[in-house]
Amino acid sequence: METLTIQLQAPQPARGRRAMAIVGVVGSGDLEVLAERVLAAEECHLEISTAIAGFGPVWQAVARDFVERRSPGGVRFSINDGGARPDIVAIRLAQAARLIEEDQPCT
Amino acid sequence: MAEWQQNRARRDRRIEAGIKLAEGKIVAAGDATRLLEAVIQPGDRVCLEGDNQKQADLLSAALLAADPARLNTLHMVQSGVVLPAHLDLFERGIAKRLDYAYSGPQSARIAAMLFGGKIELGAVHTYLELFARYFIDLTPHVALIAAVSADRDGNLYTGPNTEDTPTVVEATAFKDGIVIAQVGEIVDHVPRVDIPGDRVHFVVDAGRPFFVEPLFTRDPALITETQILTAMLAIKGIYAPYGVRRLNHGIGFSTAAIELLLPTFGERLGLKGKIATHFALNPHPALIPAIEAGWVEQIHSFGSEVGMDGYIRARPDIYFTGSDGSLRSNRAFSQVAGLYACDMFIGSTLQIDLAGNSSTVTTSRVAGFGGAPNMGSDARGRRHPSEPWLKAGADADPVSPAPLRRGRKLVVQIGETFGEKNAPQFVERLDAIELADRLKLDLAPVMIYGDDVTHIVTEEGIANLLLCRSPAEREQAIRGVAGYTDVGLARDRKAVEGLRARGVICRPEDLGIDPLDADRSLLAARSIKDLVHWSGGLYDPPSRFRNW
Amino acid sequence: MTLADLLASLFPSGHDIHVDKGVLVGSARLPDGSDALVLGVTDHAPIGVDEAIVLAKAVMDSIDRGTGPILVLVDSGSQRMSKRDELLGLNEYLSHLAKALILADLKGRPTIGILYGHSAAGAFLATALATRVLVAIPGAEPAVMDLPSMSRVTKLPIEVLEEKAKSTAVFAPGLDNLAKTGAVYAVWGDRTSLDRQLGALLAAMPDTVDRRGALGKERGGRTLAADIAARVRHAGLSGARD
Amino acid sequence: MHVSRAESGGDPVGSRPAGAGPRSWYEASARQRLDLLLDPGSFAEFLAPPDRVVSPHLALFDLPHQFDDGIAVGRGRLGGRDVLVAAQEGRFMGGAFGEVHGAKLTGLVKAARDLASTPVLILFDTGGVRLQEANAGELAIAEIMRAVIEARAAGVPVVGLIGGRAGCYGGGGLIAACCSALVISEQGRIAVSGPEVIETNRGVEEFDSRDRALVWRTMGGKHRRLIGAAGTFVDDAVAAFRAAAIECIGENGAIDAAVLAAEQERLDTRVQRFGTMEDGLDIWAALGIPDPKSVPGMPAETFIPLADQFGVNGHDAR
Repeated sequence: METLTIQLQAPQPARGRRAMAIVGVVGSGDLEVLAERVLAAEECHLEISTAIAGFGPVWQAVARDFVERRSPGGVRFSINDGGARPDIVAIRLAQAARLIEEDQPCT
Repeated sequence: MAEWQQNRARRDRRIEAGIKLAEGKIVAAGDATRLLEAVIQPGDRVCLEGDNQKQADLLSAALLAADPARLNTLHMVQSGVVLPAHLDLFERGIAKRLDYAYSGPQSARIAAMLFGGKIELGAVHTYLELFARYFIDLTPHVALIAAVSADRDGNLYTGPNTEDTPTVVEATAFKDGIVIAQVGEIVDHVPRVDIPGDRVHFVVDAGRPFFVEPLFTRDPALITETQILTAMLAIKGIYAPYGVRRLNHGIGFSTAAIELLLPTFGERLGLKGKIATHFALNPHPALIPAIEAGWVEQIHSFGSEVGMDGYIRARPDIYFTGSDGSLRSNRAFSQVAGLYACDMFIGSTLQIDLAGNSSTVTTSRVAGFGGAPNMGSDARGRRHPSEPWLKAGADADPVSPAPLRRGRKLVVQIGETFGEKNAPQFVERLDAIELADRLKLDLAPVMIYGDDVTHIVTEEGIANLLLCRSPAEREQAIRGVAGYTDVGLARDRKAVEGLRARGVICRPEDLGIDPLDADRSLLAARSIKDLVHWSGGLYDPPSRFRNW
Repeated sequence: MTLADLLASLFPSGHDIHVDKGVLVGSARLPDGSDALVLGVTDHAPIGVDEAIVLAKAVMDSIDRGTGPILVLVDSGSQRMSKRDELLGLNEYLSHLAKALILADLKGRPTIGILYGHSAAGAFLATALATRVLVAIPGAEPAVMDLPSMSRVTKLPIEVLEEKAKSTAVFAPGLDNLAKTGAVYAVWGDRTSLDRQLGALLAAMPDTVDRRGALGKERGGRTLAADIAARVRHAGLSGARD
Repeated sequence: MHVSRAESGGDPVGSRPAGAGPRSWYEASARQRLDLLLDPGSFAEFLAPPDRVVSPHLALFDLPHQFDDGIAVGRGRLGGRDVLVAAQEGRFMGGAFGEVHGAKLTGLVKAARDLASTPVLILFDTGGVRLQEANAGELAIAEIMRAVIEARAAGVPVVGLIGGRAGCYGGGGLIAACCSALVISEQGRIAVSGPEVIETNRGVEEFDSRDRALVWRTMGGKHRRLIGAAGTFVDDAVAAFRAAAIECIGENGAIDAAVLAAEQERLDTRVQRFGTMEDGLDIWAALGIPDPKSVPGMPAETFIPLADQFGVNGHDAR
C-alpha cells in the first residue's frame, strides 16, 4: 500500500453547509472518496491510500485539475483506491464535491 | 497440342478418389479424415472455413487427424485462425504456409509460432483483401466449409451465419477446386438454398451444429460511466453535427453505450430519424432498444449473433432475411458496404500514437485485422456524395473549389484514455512497430492509419483531426484529449487551449455536457435481461450472459 | 482421536449412540448419573441436507422432553458441496440445525460442542459454533478455509500465507488460531480423563451470554470485534426513539 | 464516536433522468439502497465513514480498506416505524464478512435483541466469509446467527433483503435462513457453496458454473421463492423492496419451539418431495407449474401470482 498526501490552495471555499459526503466503493477499478469540511476555507487536501504504487505524478495532476475546476476550499478528501483509472478518480472527486455542496436534505 | 483442361482433370481425379467413401455426395463423419486424405494433395492451398464466428470444427479436427506422411505442407488460406486446431495443423506439419485476416482468440499463440518459425507467413490481410486474392492468386484447391443443413444433392443451407461461405465457394468451385461441407443434418429439403448443390462435391454429416462464438454481445451491466460519457460526446459532437445516418460500429463497450443512448439521450436531443438509421453491422443485441424505439431503418450484417435469430426473424423490415425467414448474412458484401456505402466508422483500439496511427497488437499478440481497416478507411474510389461526407471533406480542405473537393469518410476512434489493466491508450510508439521488428515484417500491423482517422473521442473530449493544419497541430490535438497518460501530461497547454478556441478540441462543457450526468441510468437497457424485455422476449441470450 | 476412544473416555458409565453414515445420534450417561442427548458427526463426514435434518430432528424431539445437556461431537468435513444440496436449500437445513441448538440452549438445555477432529465452513457453523461453549480435544484440526483454497483466491503462494499466519490468528487454519479468536472456550488436557473434564465443565457451566468476542479480545486473536460490537450496540440502544 | 446523518450515495442521487425506469436494487450501492429504502433522510449511521473503523487485516495482503469495511449500519425509519438496519456492499471484497464488518452486524442485532421491539433489516450482499480474515469472519457469522435467534426469541422481526450483485452466499446464506422473513428478487441468489466452489471441488460435471441459467434455477430468487426458501418475491426495484420490507416488519418475527417444529416439517417435506430431482425445472414441474421452462423469462408481475398459486408458502415456519 502507498499513501500520498496532496495539499493545495483553493481560491474559493466549497459552497453549501454539509459536513461530509461519501461516494464510490473500493471495488476493482473504483475508489471511495470521503469529503469532510474540516479545513481552513482556502485549503484543500487529498489523502490517498492506494494499492497501486508509483502513480504519484498522475494523482498530483488529477488533484491539480480538480481543485482548479471545482475549488472545494475547506474540504479534505480521503481516498481509498482499489486501482481506479484517473478518469474514474476525476469523476468520483467531482461527485464528492458536488454532493458536499448540495443543501442538507430535509428530515 | 496445348493441354487446356489439366485442372479440371485433376479435379475429376480428386472427386473419383473421394467418391468411394461417399454415398452420393454424403460422407459419414467417421470417414472425414479418409476423405480429406483422398482428396487433398500435399502443397495444396486449402481454405478451412474459419470465420470470425462460425467454424468448420469437425473438418478442422478431421484434417488434424490426417497422416502427415500423406498430407503435408498445405498452404492455408482462410480468414479466421480461431480454433486451437487451426494452429495444431502447423505443429504437426500438415500445414506450412498461412495467409489469413483475423486470429483474435489465438493471437498469443500465433505470435509465438510466427516467431518460432513454425508458420511461414504469406501476409496478414483485411477480409476484403483476402477475399480479393481468392480470385487472383490465392484461389483454394480445396474449400472445407460449414453449413446448417444439406439435401442429398448437396444444396446447402448456411442459415443466419452465412458469413464467408458464398465467397469461398465462388472462388473454389468455379476454378475447378473441390468443395467439402460439414453440415449439422441431412434433410429432404433445405429451408433455402444458400449454396447451390452443383458447387458442392462432398457433404459430411456432422450430426451436430457447427461451433459459433457469440462475439458481438456486450452486457450493458458492464458499461462504465466513462464509456457513457464518451458515447454522449460522440452523439452530440459528431453524429449530430455531421448528420451521420449510414454507418458501422465497432464491438467495444463505448459503441454499445452509443447504441443504448440513442433512445434516451439521443431522443432528448431530437436526433431520431436524423442519425444512425442505416447500418452495416452484425445483429448487436445492444441495438435492440434503438430498433424498437424506431430509430433504425435497415441493417446489413456480416454474420449473425447467437440468440438473435428469433428477433431477426420477427423484424424482416430491419434485417436481410431469406425465403425461410432467417437472416442472410454475407461478410464480403457487408464489408464492401462498410467501405463504400457508410459515411462513418466508429470503433475502439488499444493504442494510438502521436500521428493518430492505431493498433490492436501488443508485442506478444498478433490479432490480425479482420474488417476494421476496410470500414475504418477513407474509400478513395468513392464518387457518390452525401452530406456528412461532403462536410468532412470541407473540414479537411476549406480551400479547394467544392465541385473538385473529395469528401471524407468519418473515421472515429472512441475510447477511454486508459484501457484494460490501466494500460494507456495513447503512446509515443506503437507496440506494433516492435512486433514488426521481431517478426521481420515489411509493415507494422497498423489497424487504422493516422491519415484516415478524422476524430478521436475520449472522456476528456473530442479531437477533430480534419481541422488540423500541420503535423504539430495534429500531435497537440491528440495530446489534448489523452487525459492523464504520459502523452497527455506532456501536452503544450497553451497550444491545446488554442486548438480548443478553434474548435479542433471540444471539451464536454463546450458541448453542454456535464460529465457528472454520465450516469448508467441513461442507458436504455442496463442488463441483458432489459434487452430481452425490449425485444418482447424474442432475444434468447446464451446462458453465460444471463443472470436469471 | 477416534470416535470409539472419544466415547469410551467421555462416557465410561455407558452410552447408547448409533452411527449411520457419519451421523451420530443417541444418549449417554453423565458422570453425575443424569443423561445427555448426544449428536454429532464423525469420520470427516460432510453435512448436507440429509444429515442436517436428522441431527435437527434429534434436537427437536428432545427439546421439550429432556432436561439434560446436549453434547455435539464434531469431526466433520465442510458442508456437502453438491448441486442437489444447494437445489434443496442447504442453507436452511444447516441454519435449522443451528437454530434448534441455540433455541434449546436458550430454553435451558445447555449445549456443549466437542471438537475432536476436523470441521470447516458451513458444517462448523451448524454444529460446533452453534453451541454455548465449544471445547476441543488436543489434535483437533478445524480449518475455516484451507490454505490451498486461500492461495487460489488470494493468488498468494502457500508459503507466503504460512509466513503471514505467524503474525496473526485471524485467517490461518488450526486449533490454536481458532482458540485465540475466541471460538473455542477451552482446550481439554490429555492428562485428565475426558469424563472428569466434562463433569467439571458441566459443574461450572457459564450462562448463555455469548462470550466469544470477549475471549477473542482477551486472547489477542480478535482484538477489535468485541469493542466494535459494543459500540454499535450502545449506539443502537442509546439513540432509541419511541 | 461519530453518529452522523445520512449524507451518502455512491453516485449523486439527485440526477436521475426521466424515462430510465425504476431504480434497480441490483445496481444500487449499499448506501443508495439505504437512502431509497428508508423514509427520506431518516438514516443515521453508527460508526460512519468519518470514524474510519476499518479492517486492520487487509494491509497484510496489500489490499485497500474501506471506511465502513463494506457494511453500513444504523438506525432509520421505514413506513414511519423505527428500524435498525445494516447494508452490505457487495462490490467491496465481495461483501464478505471480516472481523470489523461482522462485529458491526453483531452489535446491531444485539441492540435489537435488548430493545426487544425494534425490527432489524439486513440488506444482504455477500460472498460469505472474507478469506483474508477467515477465522474472524466465520466466528462473526456464528455470533450473528446466535444474536438473531436471541432477538427473535425476544419477539423482534429480523428481515433479510436479497437482490444484490454478490448474492447471499456461504455464512450469509445461513444468517439469511435465521431471519424471520426474506424478500428476494430474481437477481438474488442464496446458497452455501457458490457455483465456482462446487465446480472446483466436485468438477464441472457436478456443476458448470459458467452455465448461468443453471446457477439461477438452482439458487436464484425465483427458485428460492418457489420452494418456500424466501417468502416474498419482488421486482428488481428499490420501491418494490421497500413495500415488501414495510409489510415484513409488521409481521410476527418471534421464534419458539413450535416455529422450529413447523420448520422441521417444512424442510422434511421438501426433501421427501423433491429430494430425488435433478434440476430446478423438475421441481417446478412437480409443483404443478404448467410450463416450467417459461419461468426464468417471466416478468415479476406474471411470476408473483404464479408463485402464490403453485409455490410452497408457509411464511411463518422459519
